[in-house]
Amino acid sequence: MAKPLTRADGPQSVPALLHRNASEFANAPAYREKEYGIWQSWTWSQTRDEVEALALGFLELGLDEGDFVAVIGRNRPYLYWAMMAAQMAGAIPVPLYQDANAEEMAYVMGHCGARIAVVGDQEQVDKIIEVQAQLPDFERMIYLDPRGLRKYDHSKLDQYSAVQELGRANREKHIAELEARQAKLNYDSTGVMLYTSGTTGKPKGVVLSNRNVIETAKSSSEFDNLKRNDEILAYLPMAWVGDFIFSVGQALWTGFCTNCPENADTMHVDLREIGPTYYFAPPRVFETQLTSVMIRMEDASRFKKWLFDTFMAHARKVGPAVLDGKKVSFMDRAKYALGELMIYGPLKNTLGFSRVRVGYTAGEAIGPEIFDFYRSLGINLKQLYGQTEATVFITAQPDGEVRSDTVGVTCPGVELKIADNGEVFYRSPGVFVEYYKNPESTADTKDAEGWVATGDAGFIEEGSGHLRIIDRAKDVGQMADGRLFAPKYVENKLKFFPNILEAVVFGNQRNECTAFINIDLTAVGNWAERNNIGYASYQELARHPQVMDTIQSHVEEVNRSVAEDEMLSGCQVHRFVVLHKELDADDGELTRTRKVRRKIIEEKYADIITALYDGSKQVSTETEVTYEDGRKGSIKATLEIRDAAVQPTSHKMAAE
Amino acid sequence: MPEQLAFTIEVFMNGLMAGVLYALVALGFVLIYKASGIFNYAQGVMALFAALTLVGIMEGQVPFSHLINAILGTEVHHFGWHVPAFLAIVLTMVVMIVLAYCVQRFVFRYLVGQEPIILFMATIGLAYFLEGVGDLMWGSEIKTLDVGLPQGINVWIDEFTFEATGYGFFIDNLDIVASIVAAILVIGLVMFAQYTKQGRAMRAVADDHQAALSVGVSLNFIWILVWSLAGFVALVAGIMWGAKSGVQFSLSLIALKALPVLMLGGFTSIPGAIVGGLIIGVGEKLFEFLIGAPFLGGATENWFAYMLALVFLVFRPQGLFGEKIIERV
Amino acid sequence: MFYREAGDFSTTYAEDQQTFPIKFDRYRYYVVLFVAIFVIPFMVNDYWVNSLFLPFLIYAIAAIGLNILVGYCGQVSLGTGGFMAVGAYACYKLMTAMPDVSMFIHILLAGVITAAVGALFGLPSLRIKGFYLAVATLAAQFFLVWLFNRVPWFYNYSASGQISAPERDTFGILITGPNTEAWATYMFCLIFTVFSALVARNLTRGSVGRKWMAIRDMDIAAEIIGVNPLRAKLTAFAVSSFFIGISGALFFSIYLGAVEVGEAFGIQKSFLVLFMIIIGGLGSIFGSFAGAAFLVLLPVLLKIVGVDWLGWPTDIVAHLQLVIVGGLIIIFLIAEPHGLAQLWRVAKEKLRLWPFPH
Amino acid sequence: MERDSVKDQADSYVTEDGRTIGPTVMEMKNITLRFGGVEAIKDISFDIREGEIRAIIGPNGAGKSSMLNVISGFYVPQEGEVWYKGAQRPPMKPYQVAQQGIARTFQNIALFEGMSVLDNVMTGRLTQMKSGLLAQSLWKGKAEREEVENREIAEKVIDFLEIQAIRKTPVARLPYGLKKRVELARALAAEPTILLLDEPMAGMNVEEKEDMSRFILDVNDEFGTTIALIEHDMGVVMDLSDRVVVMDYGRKIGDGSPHDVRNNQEVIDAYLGVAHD
Repeated sequence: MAKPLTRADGPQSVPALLHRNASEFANAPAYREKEYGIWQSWTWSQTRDEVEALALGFLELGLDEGDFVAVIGRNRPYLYWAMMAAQMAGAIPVPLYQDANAEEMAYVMGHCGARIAVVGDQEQVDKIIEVQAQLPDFERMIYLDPRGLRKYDHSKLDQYSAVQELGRANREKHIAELEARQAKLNYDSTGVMLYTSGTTGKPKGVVLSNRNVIETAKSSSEFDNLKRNDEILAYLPMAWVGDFIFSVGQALWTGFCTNCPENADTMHVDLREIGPTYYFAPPRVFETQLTSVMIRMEDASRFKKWLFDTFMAHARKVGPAVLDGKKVSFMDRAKYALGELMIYGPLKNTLGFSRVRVGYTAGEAIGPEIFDFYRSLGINLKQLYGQTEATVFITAQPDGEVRSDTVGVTCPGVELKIADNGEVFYRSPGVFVEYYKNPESTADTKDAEGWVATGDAGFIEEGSGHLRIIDRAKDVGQMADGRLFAPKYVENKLKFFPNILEAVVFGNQRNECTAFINIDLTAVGNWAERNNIGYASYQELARHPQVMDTIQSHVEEVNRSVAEDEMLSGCQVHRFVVLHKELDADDGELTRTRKVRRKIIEEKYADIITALYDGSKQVSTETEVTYEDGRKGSIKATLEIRDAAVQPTSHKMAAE
Repeated sequence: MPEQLAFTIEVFMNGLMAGVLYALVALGFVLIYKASGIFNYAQGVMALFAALTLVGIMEGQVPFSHLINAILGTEVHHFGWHVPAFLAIVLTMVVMIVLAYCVQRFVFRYLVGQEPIILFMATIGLAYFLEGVGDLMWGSEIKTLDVGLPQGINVWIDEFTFEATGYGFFIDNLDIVASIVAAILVIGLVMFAQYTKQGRAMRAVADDHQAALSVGVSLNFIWILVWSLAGFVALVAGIMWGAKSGVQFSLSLIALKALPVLMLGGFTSIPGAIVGGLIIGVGEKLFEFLIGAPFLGGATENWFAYMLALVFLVFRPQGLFGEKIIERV
Repeated sequence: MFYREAGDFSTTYAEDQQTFPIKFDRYRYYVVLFVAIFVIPFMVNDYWVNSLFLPFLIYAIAAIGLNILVGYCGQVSLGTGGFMAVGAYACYKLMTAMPDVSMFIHILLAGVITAAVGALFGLPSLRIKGFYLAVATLAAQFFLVWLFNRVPWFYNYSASGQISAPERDTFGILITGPNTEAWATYMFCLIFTVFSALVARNLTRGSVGRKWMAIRDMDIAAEIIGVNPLRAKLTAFAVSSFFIGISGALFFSIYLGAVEVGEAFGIQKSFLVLFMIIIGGLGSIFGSFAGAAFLVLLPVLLKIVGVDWLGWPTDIVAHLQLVIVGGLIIIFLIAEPHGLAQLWRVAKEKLRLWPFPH
Repeated sequence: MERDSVKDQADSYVTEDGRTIGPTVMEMKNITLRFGGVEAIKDISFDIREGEIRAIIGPNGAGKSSMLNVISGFYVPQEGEVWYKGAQRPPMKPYQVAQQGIARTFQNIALFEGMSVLDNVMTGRLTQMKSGLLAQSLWKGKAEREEVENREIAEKVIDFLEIQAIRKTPVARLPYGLKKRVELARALAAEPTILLLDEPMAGMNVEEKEDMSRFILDVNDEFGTTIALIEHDMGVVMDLSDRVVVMDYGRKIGDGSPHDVRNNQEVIDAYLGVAHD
């Protein structure tokens, strides 16, 4: 097993990097913030001075090495500096989610025992004051925006600028000490601690060393050859590891410029003004943006709409190919170029993507058509797979090998292995040190050899070597013949069809897979209107033979693509029904966040499931429903069960 | 009796008679302004247009003959008949009413509720338009207009004054007729505005559009009405001026004469228009006679009226009869 | 559609407040300037210069001047002709009194003198508002024209009562009189036009401009937030007259060469310039240019179409022109009270939002 | 009325809710204002103290706005004296009053509709901008510097009132509530000694009223600006103001803390009776 590689040469800590930049590209812009109507800018050397002043201030306030400094607020240069300053002073920055409520804050700050908190504004100050009592170690608070705080008791409260002044005033007194503390920092000293928003149980504090931060920053920057003149817009929560790596790690490593928007309402304008060259957003952002584009185009003049439709169609055809530099016929290129002038260019411009060179999305599966929309415009949008414990990067898609269904190849320095149950393990210089004050969870996730369990099931594609995530490991089951059963994977594929709103796939410990389908009333409804097919209710529409045919074709298409994956070929849907009612949180069939509750559904619709497996052509059922007003009722229905064509597969696994 | 004084009196009377004419034109402005808030710069051109039309009809000219000839290469000019003055005047009036309708229908209907200044500029545009149309219809050469008004020196006054003062005043019959007609017209209009149903409706509109509407006065009708009245005034003014000094572009400049009258009298005051008219008429004649001609090289009528009004307004912005304006925030 | 604004941002107020904050506009402006300076002079002949470029450039200056008064400060003036006359006669007197001084100086001085006169006639604006003022300015128009007609000193007692520009040069290049080169007169006027536009722009985007616009939009509120109305209005009158004076001076000395005040600077001139800014767009420098271009081109085109092609008598074409101009004024006031400039603005907005409708 | 004695008290004065407010900065002495025959204001005297929020309330036509207009120099009272910063104010034009550091907003919005929000706010700075015509026409030297310096101040105000998103929008396009806020911004940009607000919440919905109240309070304690405001909404007045003057038919019928005023019988009869209209 390879030891994580170390770099004797080069800066060994975040502050060291800062000093390097301050001397190497002193006058290049480091941070910008839209404030008072213009982009206030700071060069690297200015940044260094600001950070140093604050660090000195910390010392004057009595911050010790190894202390924790909580950082809370919207993305602002000052808060990034606060994190760096904490590191300079040998302390450990802990960025928190600004929208966290007082209790969550109380827990996190109590857990790490932060002594100092640097916060954005009155709102945060109030939250902390509310829970101060529960925090024995907590001492002082430093705020940025003085508004409304004039009358607060300032015995435990300082203004950011005041602390910096304090620092500058006492420079002589502390500078030596500060130098000393920075000198001590090395690859193994802690760089930052990030709390993973624990979906289950309390959040865990992930300790990342300077090695983690710098190595990942370095390799990932090289991976996408990020340059000093790149621009990013920092708008994602500071407590999220991604933002830390992009806005601090990579920014420091490559020396590119980090831009902070003025506030939430001006976010889009600011994005457009800056026109970042390196951009990250979770799938839902792209999704909502796409819908808004479509809606705005709705009331465009007929001519514009025609232009838009024709060229977008063409873009979908050749756009991605052009982007990947594959060979495209001259005519197509010409037409694409024309489209670039008429539609793509202006569109990218209004969205603020004109200059995007590298764009990433991650976190959850992104719908292919959404993904392709942006790619076809010529925006180099890619997917990556990562998590806090890995300091983000595990796999990413290299230029030219971008697809919506994989998460790319292993990043430099990362090793992957897939367990028998399909769970993905990785090992890399980015692997976190430990969960703070939580050895057992640390042990659970990271073994002695440094392999970390992702908790996700996936497999490495033959040939391309791309990793494909199929599901949460715990949801992955086995079929009767021992083949892998990954319902979510199939369900996602199904749900990517606009006509399908929800899908539930069964097959755990069975011989074949079957599925419940919910049609998307709006999408299918539109289709019905266009083909003037009358319908009175969801149920009626759902029963319509043409609808059934459409859905069947979708299912079969999914089957085809599923069959392509050796491992998952077993998950093809053999039989399905289109449910007579929409799965509904009010009926407990979905969680409030629209996650499928398999257990409940399996019990509730037991009769239908049996029908799916006993080969009957249709099934009559009665289901209890809850109406908006809370009344209960029940609907009777007779559902047609369809058989979907499946691709033949070798039962290799079964044979063994 | 010293001659100087006699001259002065003569000039005074001439001024008075000119003033009545100014008052008449000014009245045309006031009517439209009161009822629609429009400051009708085109009033003068309307007078010119009316006069041109009158002449054209009397002469039996073919409208747009020049244009037609230019386009079709034909050589039509006259129908070859002559229309009696009275009938011609009636027909012209009809034309002016049609014009009034068109102006309301095609221009100001779309400008309701615009700032006064915009409306004003619109009327300047209208003035250009009308002038052009008039010339195209009837040709731009100077025409003489004779509707049978008495011309030449009034012998009776001449002799009478000679008896009285030893100096015979030279007063043109036309001026006398003009001033009498104007005077009658002025009185008539005032009566109309005061005592007829439409007149009252007109004033109601002037005071408060909404109220007028709510009591069922048709704004559109009123506006067409006032424009027609303005057309009528223009026609009369046109006849007088035309008979006096021929029908030509300069005729449209009487509008410019009326403006200072309005500043003096206030845009909304009928008595203001009358008094203002007289003041300006007398004022400019006397000034020219006593100061202008002897000391300033003459032709001071061009500007005296304005200077007078200007100076006057600086000291009394609300005009002769307007009441003090209290500004509010 | 052609705009690519992503990544076009300002980090200082200076950048943010410049005349063309958007790169694309800035470059377009540079191109126009380049063509005007380095291309046109080498292509023009007398016909083009005298029938198009000179009148355009000169009227543009006048329009800018009037626009400052009417469009930015909201004080309607019908005295433009009169003030142009002041410029012309001032220039004439200076030229004849100081033959060796550069024409640049003369023209500028003419502007300054006109500014003084303008401010004088602006005095009543404190008390007189709206079109009472508009009418009052006619006093200036008629009085000034009368003055230059009747006082021989102004036309150096010449028999004709006309004034005609003697030959003068700048830097050895002849720019007045009969024997001038087309490109020289063009360049000379161009310099003044560009200068006027820049100055006007700077004034209107600065504090003076805001005072003017405040007065225009709501004079009472303006006074209550601390704007001295008289000052503001007088500066407006002065600055406006300054430009109008310059244009008058150029109109006489460069363009016509000899003028009879009544016909060259009569009230028709006042209206013409007023129309230019109405059609072009009140409160917009660009509008002043657009309007000037429009009303300079229109007659030329009409003449070409009417006289040269259709062979109609000139007088009919002239009458048609009246009809068309008058009609256009009305149409503009109805359809687009903010003139060509507004159309331009809308188009630009559309292009910036393209392909989105809003 | 009983509170009138506070005027005679020493420099500072403590309100019911324990706020200490400064010495008298402006004092109206026996003001009487007539329009022709009608007396809009009859012999009214009251003072405004440094850093306080002073409300003027009263039924419609009580003469509140006229009083504000007197303070801002728009109306010249026939009788009485206005004392400002310890000296009697000579008769002066409104713009001179503004230059003395008195800014105001208007009952029915008086923004400059032809300009952007930013430009409107910048007009608030006009009293401070002194560069000459020549400098401005060349956009050099003082003119340029001045623009930037004042822009900074204007931007601070914009930021303070949270209208960054509409910075460059023409005010004509704004909804009513925002216009009111922009108007406040314009007044604030002048960094006034006394800020006069003429019915700042007129025609606003509940949230807008809350926002506006918050801003008024913030202004008062962030910048320590003295505020005199006219307001109809009794509730708002009681929450905001330190002291209240009550007018009715041009007379002063009450003066003192909100509490006093609320319990003043005459006020109850005259005002609260009609408060619900």
